[in-house]
Amino acid sequence: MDGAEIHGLFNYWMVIILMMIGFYTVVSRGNLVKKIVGLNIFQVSVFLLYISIGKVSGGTAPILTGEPEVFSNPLPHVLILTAIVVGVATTALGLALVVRIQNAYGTVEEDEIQELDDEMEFGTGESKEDGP
Amino acid sequence: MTMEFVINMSLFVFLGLTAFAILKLRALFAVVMLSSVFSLVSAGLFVLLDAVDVAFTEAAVGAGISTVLLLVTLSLTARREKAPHRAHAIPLAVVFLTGLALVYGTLDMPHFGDPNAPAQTHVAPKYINDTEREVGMPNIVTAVLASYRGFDTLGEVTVIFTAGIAVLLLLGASIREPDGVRIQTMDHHLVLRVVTKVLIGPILLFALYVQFHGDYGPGGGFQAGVIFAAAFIIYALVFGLENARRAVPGQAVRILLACGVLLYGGVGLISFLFGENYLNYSVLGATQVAGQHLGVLLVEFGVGLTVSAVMVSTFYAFAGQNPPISDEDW
Amino acid sequence: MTALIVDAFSWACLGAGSVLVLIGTVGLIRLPDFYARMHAVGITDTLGADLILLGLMVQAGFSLVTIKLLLIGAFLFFTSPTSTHAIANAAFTSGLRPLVADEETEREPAEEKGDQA
Amino acid sequence: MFTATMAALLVSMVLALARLYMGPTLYDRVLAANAFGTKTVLLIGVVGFLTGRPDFLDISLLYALLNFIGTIAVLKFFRYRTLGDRVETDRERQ
Repeated sequence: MDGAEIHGLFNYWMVIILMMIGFYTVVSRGNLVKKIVGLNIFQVSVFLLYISIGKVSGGTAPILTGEPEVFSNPLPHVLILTAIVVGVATTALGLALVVRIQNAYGTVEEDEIQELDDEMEFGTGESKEDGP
Repeated sequence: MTMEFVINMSLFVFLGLTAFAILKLRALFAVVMLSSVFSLVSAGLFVLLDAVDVAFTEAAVGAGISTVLLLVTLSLTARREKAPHRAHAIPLAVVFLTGLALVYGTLDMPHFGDPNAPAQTHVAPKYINDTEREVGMPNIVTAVLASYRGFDTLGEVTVIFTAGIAVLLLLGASIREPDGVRIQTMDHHLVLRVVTKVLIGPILLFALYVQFHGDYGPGGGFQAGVIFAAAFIIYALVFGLENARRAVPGQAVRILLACGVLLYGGVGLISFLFGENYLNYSVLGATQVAGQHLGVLLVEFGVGLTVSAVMVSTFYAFAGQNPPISDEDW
Repeated sequence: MTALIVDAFSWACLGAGSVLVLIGTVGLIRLPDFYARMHAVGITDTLGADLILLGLMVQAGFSLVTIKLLLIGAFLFFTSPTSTHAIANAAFTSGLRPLVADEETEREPAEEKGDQA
Repeated sequence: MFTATMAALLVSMVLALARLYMGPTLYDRVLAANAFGTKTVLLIGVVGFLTGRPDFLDISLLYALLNFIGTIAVLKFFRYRTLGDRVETDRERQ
């Protein structure tokens, strides 16, 4: 592995690190708000991957100046631009669900919600043993 | 090691540090602040990677809307995350293995900035070379967004529309009037009231500039919609939700929500009726370029309407919830 | 000759602005309590930012870029002190008190500020 | 010289990030986030000059305009515990 390789792949590796931090936040944390923030980190890492792929060295932003220049690839920009706004709309949807869960359960911790659910479905652990 | 690469590297390291801090901290308020910083840094990175339109969108979204939404949620739920009490080994192992597999995958990828990478050689040169002749606007991103890939964007706008409707369904579009007296909040914050009053005009003006200048520079309907919404949200924050609802009634916002998507679809339908493909704007004007210009303008306006209406009605729905009264001190 | 003077002026502005911004954030790390930190970063940042923008403006010459930089400077000039004020106000009304050396001198300024809030 | 300014900005961003992580009070975090925002406005401006296309200052302009929304939201959140209107019920007034 030489310098050029590290130089050329650095962005992708950082994207993967970010992606994994976001992923870990989602799977290991119980708080639903934190999970949504983790999901956002994951999402931004995907955005950065696309934009990094679209970059051409020596290129410039794809807005014509009238002079012949090297431009970076405009297609990832289009995809990600819309994805950001869609992302904030879906984040709002997720947060709305969190608010409804808070209203219904009184908590936003996953474990406690799970317990309450079990209780509702099977009754509590003791009462099940006491039952007929 | 050019200067650009050094900046690129430092910004990526910032992002990593911020993400790690978000993972570690349990005070959710700090998490919200860090996530706003995360968005700031990523916008800087987008500028550096030549994606000015993307940076613009990230700036518009990250500078206000997402922070405000997260804070509202915190005010309605808990402010501290409880300590996790489960095994960390399995998630850590899964994440580590996935990461390794992905890193292995990158080893075959074309290097960063390679002009001969497959991504750069297929459809991108067509967009770059033909936009001027076919669509006739300097900003290639806007041309691709609204014209070449207009169908795709219509789908995205529909997704945003649907998400907005879903939020309204979940949280209640019409807010129940709570029994009690509304207290005029922020009444004595004279400095804030004056500065906000001074700034709202420029913000709206800037949103209009972004909306209609999108053909020539970074900007367009998505960004402008978010900026418009930010102006109304800041008004609602400082002068009260009640007053904001009087200025822009929730009913009107919900009508605009649908109007934007309908305008977009309608423009497509008109070109359809002229005997062209759906969303081919060339028939709308005397020449192809004039038709494209008109079509892109109308479509971007529709996008702007829907996006701003979704953001404003989402904020209304969230802020209209009554927070549980707790004496919890922090 | 004129170009040299213009360049020198712009470099001086950029340099001074950078130094101010740095000093401000060093203060943000080093100073002992919240109000002192706010004092450091709130004041130097406004001047430092405007100096950097002035330096860029001189570099850009007279064009649309200059006008945009001017607008950025103007808006920062409004919003940055306002946010500092808002944070200070929020901190003070929620009961955070400045760290002071002497008990006697603490009372008066604290109460005076409380009346305004 | 742009390089030197850029370096100064990056260093101060690191310092602001450190304060944001350390706290200790919530207000320290808000202050640090705010300072970070100002640095980003400048950074995006300087990047434009460094890469030779300074016509993308709209992004900085947007941040300069909107960055204090977050601060206001935080202020309101702390004082009134809500971002909507505070409603005083009969029970509370007694």
